[in-house]
Amino acid sequence: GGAPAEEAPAEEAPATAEMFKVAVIMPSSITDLAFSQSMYDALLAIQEEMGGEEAMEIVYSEGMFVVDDAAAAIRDYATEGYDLVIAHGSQYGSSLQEIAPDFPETSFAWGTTLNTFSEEGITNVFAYEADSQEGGYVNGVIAASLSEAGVIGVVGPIEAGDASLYVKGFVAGAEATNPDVTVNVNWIGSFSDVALASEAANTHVAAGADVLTGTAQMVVGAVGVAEENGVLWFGTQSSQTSLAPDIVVANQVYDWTVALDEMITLIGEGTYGGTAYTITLENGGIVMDYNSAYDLPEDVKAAADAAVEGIIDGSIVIPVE
Amino acid sequence: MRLKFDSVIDALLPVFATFAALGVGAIMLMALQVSPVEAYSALWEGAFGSKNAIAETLVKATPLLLVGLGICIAFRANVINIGAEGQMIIGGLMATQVGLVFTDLPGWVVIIMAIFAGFLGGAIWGGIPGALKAYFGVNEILSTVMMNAIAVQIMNFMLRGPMMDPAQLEKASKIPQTARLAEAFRLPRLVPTRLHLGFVFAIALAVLVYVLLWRTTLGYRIRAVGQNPHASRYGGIRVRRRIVTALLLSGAFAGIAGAIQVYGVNYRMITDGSSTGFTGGAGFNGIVAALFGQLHPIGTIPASIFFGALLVGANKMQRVVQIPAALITALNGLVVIFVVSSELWRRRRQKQRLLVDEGGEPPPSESPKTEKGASASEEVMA
Amino acid sequence: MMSPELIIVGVLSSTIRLATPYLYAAIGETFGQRSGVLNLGVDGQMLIGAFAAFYIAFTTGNLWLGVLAAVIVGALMGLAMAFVSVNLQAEQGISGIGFYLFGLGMSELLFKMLLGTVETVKGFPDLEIPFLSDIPYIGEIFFQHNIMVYGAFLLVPIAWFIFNKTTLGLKIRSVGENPEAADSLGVSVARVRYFTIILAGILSGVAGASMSIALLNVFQQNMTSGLGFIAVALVYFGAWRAFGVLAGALLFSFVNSLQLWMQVLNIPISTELAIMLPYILTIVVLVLTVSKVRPPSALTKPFDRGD
Amino acid sequence: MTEENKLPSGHTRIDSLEMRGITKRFPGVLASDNVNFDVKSGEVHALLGENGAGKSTLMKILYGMYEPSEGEIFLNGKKITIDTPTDAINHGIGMIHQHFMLVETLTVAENVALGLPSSRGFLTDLDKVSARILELADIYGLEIDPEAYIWQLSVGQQQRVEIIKALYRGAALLILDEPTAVLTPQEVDEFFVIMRQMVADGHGLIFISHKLHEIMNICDRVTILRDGAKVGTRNIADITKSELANWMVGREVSMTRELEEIERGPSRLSIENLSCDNERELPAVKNVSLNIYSGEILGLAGISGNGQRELAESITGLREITGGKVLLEDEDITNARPGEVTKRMLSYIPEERMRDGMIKDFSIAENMVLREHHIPPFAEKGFLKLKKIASHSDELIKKFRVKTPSRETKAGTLSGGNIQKVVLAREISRNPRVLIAAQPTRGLDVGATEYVHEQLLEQRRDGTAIMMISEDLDEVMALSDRIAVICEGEIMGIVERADATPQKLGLMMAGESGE
Ligand SMILES: Nc1ncnc2c1ncn2[C@@H]1O[C@H](COP(=O)(O)OP(=O)(O)OP(=O)(O)O)[C@@H](O)[C@H]1O
Ligand SMILES: Nc1ncnc2c1ncn2[C@@H]1O[C@H](COP(=O)(O)OP(=O)(O)OP(=O)(O)O)[C@@H](O)[C@H]1O
Ligand SMILES: [Mg+2]
Ligand SMILES: [Mg+2]
Repeated sequence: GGAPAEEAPAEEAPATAEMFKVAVIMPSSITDLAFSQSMYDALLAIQEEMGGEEAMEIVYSEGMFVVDDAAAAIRDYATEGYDLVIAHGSQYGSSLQEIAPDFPETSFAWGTTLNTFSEEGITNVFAYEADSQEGGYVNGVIAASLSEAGVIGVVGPIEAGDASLYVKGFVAGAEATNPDVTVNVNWIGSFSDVALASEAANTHVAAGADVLTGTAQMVVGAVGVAEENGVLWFGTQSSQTSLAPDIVVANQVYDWTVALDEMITLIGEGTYGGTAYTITLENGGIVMDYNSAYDLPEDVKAAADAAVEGIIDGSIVIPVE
Repeated sequence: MRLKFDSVIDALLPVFATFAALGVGAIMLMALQVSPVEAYSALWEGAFGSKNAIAETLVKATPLLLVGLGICIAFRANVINIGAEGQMIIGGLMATQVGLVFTDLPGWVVIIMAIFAGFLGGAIWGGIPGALKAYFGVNEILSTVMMNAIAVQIMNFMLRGPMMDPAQLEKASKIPQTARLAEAFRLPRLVPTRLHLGFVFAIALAVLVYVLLWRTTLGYRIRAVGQNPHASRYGGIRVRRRIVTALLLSGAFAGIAGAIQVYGVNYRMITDGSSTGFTGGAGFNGIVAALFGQLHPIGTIPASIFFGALLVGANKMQRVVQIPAALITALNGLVVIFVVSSELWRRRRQKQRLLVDEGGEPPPSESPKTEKGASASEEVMA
Repeated sequence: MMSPELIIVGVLSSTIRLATPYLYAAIGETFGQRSGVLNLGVDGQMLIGAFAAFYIAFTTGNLWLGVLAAVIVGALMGLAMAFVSVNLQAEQGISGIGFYLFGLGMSELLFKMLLGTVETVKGFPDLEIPFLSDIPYIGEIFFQHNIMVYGAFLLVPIAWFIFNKTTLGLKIRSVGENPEAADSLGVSVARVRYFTIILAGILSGVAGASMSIALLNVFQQNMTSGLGFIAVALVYFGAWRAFGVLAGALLFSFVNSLQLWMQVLNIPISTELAIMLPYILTIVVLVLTVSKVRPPSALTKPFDRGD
Repeated sequence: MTEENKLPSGHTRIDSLEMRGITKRFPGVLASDNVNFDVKSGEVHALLGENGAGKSTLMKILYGMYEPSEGEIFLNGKKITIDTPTDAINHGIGMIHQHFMLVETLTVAENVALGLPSSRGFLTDLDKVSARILELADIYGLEIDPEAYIWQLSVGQQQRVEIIKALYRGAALLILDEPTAVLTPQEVDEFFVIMRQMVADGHGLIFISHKLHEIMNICDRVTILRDGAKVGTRNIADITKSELANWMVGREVSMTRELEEIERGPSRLSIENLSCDNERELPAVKNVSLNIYSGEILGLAGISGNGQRELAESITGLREITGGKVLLEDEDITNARPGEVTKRMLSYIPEERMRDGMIKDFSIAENMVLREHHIPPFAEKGFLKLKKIASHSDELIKKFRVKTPSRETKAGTLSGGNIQKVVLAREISRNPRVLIAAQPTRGLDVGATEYVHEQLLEQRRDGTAIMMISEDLDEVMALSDRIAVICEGEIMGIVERADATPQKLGLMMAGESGE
């Protein structure tokens, strides 16, 4: 999806005076090394692409875990004439459904879902989501190949949404690579309990795991445990390599620019919604980010690449039900 | 004249304290290279600047008020209920279930049933710590903190499982939420804003709680138990039952708050794994509102609106000047600390006013002057 | 499949680690409550302490300076809390929530301004104790932890000793029970409460530090995730006794590590039920062991001579 | 300093202490009004006045607990400032408070040691403190267990701890705020021995009491306060007891009372082999049987802590009865709920009226209906009838002469005498069949005591069966038709009024059988 993005600023060149204004509402913080940060990083990348702060304005409301407050923010941004208002969290759907019809000239985007409310007759909502099971699968393949103990630990928040998809993909990838592998999954019931996440990691290590992965913002503590115990770590959503450069092997990184570029193009053309985007390995929205400092054996890298190929060409179907 | 002026000053004390806190906040804002003037005018704008802003403020105030009413009841019985978060959740869950099951009934019937379900859910979640306290001596601070955590897990379980949106069941994403309530089941809106009937309902309940506490035997008993359980027993009051009643009612009001959040604002339940995701922290802020309202149901009304305004306005401020949301949280904390500290001056001023005047004259209600009596007795002795 | 010894050792050593921050915070809170002051701001104080320790350790590379930083900011938070509750006689329930919010927001704000993103430090390493650490099982469970873990457990007998064997402890207990009586004997209620609240602040700060530079070695916004509130609850569980608090912290942490293991061992139980277990069991145990201990009589009551 | 200036305890004597022009204002009350007061070494100076006259307030100012609005204090002629109790203690001033200043959850030794430097630095030296307590207890004949917790002690024992606390600190000047109010006659005599010894040693004592005979007995000078102001100071030698009473109240007070002859009616309350436990789950009342008849006052005499309170509470449904029966006019009220007992027209004036008999933060009006807040005419269908409650309490305030600004005043702000009037008004106005009055005049001034006695006699005239629990033998002998004596939870015997002598009752109170 690179081409349209490059055209976008060109098309809008005459209108530079009217800069493109984006507002984003996020449940967590822009620096969470996870879901919220992945969106903010993507917006910054697009801003640079479009010509910096003169060309594109980004405002954000972070920490909007209260759905109510998010609704107020969404309405407010729309009232103030933002071109695109991104509701970066599945919990904001009801609010969008209600607010969007009042601002037909404003474009809204809702992640992570595929519902644009077109069935409800709403035309100015885009939708986006990540097939996180894909990167999860690839992570799983590598993890199973590298695990000598044959035991892998997973730390997750609550078993739903993006986290649940990632874990399903991961388990599928690991089991496809080594049918005898044991994948222990621990759901800690919270997106914020760093201590419990880290103790879950300790539990995995004590139970013999030599490879760990986890999803959502509270896993930062688990990464520390992995490092301390010299156990490998696989990240998702954003790159977590900086946290433990010695033991992070690979990260599934969301690159929302793929979806955002297309939305911005459509908005320039006067279409304010109706399309749903899924970022995948195929369209480059999901990127496998390898830690260059980690010496990944050739054959394992090859197996990972094969998995990526397989997912892209459809020869590998990941069961997510 | 003087009295009127004094009570106006008293009423304004929290406002002065808020200004003082915002003054400290201004320093923090300047450290972040943000103009405090711009920031604070955004805060005002967000809270009261437009019809929509005022509506948002009142919408925010509604759960604070409802929780606060329950807190008034519990604290009057000397029971510290910090379990309103969990009680809201259970109330919300039960109310939602009503709307999801009885899809064929008329809207107003479902709404009434839902509010009752919320009442019931909250009452159960408040009644359990109440019974534990009364009959097993389990401290309610401990049990309500624990019950909050348990309620969150029940919510997560229900929204991932039995109560999950059927539409989500088919999808891979599996958002942990219920289906949306039918249009007819939603609380009517008052003006073309998000302000819903729930606010009016909450005000009516405030009056009801006032009547309950000061006009009924039950209220008399609850207050008596809170003030002196020994004398209450002597007065024929069943102390343990009243403790349970107080926590049960307290929970019930929080449960109604949960129901009203679902039927007036969100139209579904959805979880982000925490209680605040659903309650918006109303379970805690409602305690603060009630205590600012002097644990008086009517006083809790302006107190809730004040906090609603602060929360809504602060969000607006964050959007306008683009400061980290964390500053808002810290600022809220400062406002709470400053306002609660300002109470001392209010009490002092009240005391001051009661003190006899400079000349040492006792107030009119007092007995005749002592000097006279004294000299009379001296005469007797002479 | 997995040997029972392995699981038992795993569960128990995990219990010890999980209990550490609770112990620091709850023992601190015990000092405050014993003197009649309820501090609901523990979580906020922990967060500020966690950040201060992390930031100083991260920038200077010196963990002890990090601990010192947590002590200092904890003391400052305690000082503010003491001023508000002793001098301004503010309602402790509310001011505590105020301090919680302030700490929650301030720690994240400073994190954003000074660090910007999640970083890690090399925290306190595990400290082997000659002989003890080598004892089979026991050594593994109790004596292969970092110094801040040992510190937390050492704090319990120290607190017991202060409460029961020192003149200071006597003053603390009397001020929390009957401040008028203490005052009438020339004990300065204000000074005792300042001391306990500042100490509680320091210990909360250290509790935060134990997380950010000893156990987890990261700082993340709201990383305590309400742990401070559980710590307050544990003080009630422990009936205001140091060893009671220890029992509560161990029980809660034990069940928590048990539930983590239950998930790992694929015991068929819904994850939510597993997560609820420590909370439910804490209540159940309290019901079964009906305690007749009353809270300190003057708890939450500001002292005012009435003139 | 010469040896003569030293007390046996090693502290320096206070030759004179003078308070000049002391004024203290409380919200709505002028508690001290330009008062001059002085004490000398080797004297007992009594402070006398009605409830609420400002005696305790004046003394708390001297002890550094209240800051005076105006006034100065001179010690041996030098102006001093006393801002805190520590200042007072350092100047050699000690105080025994009217309301105990004890920490219930601590032991006797811990209460004594509190606030004192320890011989072991920051560690407590409770063993040494205990030894010294036993020493002092031995010298002054105060039996006390240093290891006992305060909550385990009876009121009288707690008073002893207060005394020990002051003695331990070796105060040169001791303020005694109603120390005898809770002591038995014997204990009072013993206490006076201590006081005399202290005076002989060179201590100065300030003694507050409502019992005029005590003042006449032990004091050298007396100062009378009324409504915060000083009425005057006299030498005890120059004044008689009745003069003192009249001077204090400002009118004639009758000091003796004749009991009208009344025909005794049928038994109203019969207690059969009643047993119950105390808080420590030890037997407190053992197999007690009593009958109380219409139109009589049965006095229950005994040293405090011998089961009187438990007996009253078990009759009134406040305490579980472990054996035996209670019949109220043939209806079994054994272990009935307090509410049931109230409904059967049994009234109860509890001993600890502040704790058990009223709700401090409730208005007087609300307190007036504490027992009947739920039944007509004060409530209907669950709603309070505020107008009825208001008119009822106005009526009682007037009838019982409760001194209060209004019925909406918080009951806790009333003086001791007025609080008792509220309780009395509530319990009596119901026209009870049976009235149990526990220590009904404890802590009340002469005028208020006279008033309470009048009311009890009036009830007797109306045919109420009355059980009056009292430690004050004078009171018991003056008012009772029959006197039962209780010791260690057992009734030692019942004495007819005519046969009662203080000696006989005293022996029975000490555990000798009456037969
Ligand atoms: N302080 C106390 N001292 C002694 N016994 C008590 C005390 N409190 C309660 N009890 C016992 O418990 C019983 C019930 O007490 P209470 O009337 O206060 O509770 P309740 O609310 O009526 O409880 P229930 O719901 O069981 O009727 C009393 O009859 C009494 O025997
Ligand atoms: N802390 C206080 N706040 C307000 N008013 C008070 C306070 N203490 C005492 N008073 C009032 O001051 C007056 C004098 O009270 P004080 O206790 O000195 O009386 P007293 O002479 O000791 O009476 P009693 O014989 O009943 O002990 C009373 O009217 C009392 O209500
Ligand atoms: Mg009962
Ligand atoms: Mg007095």
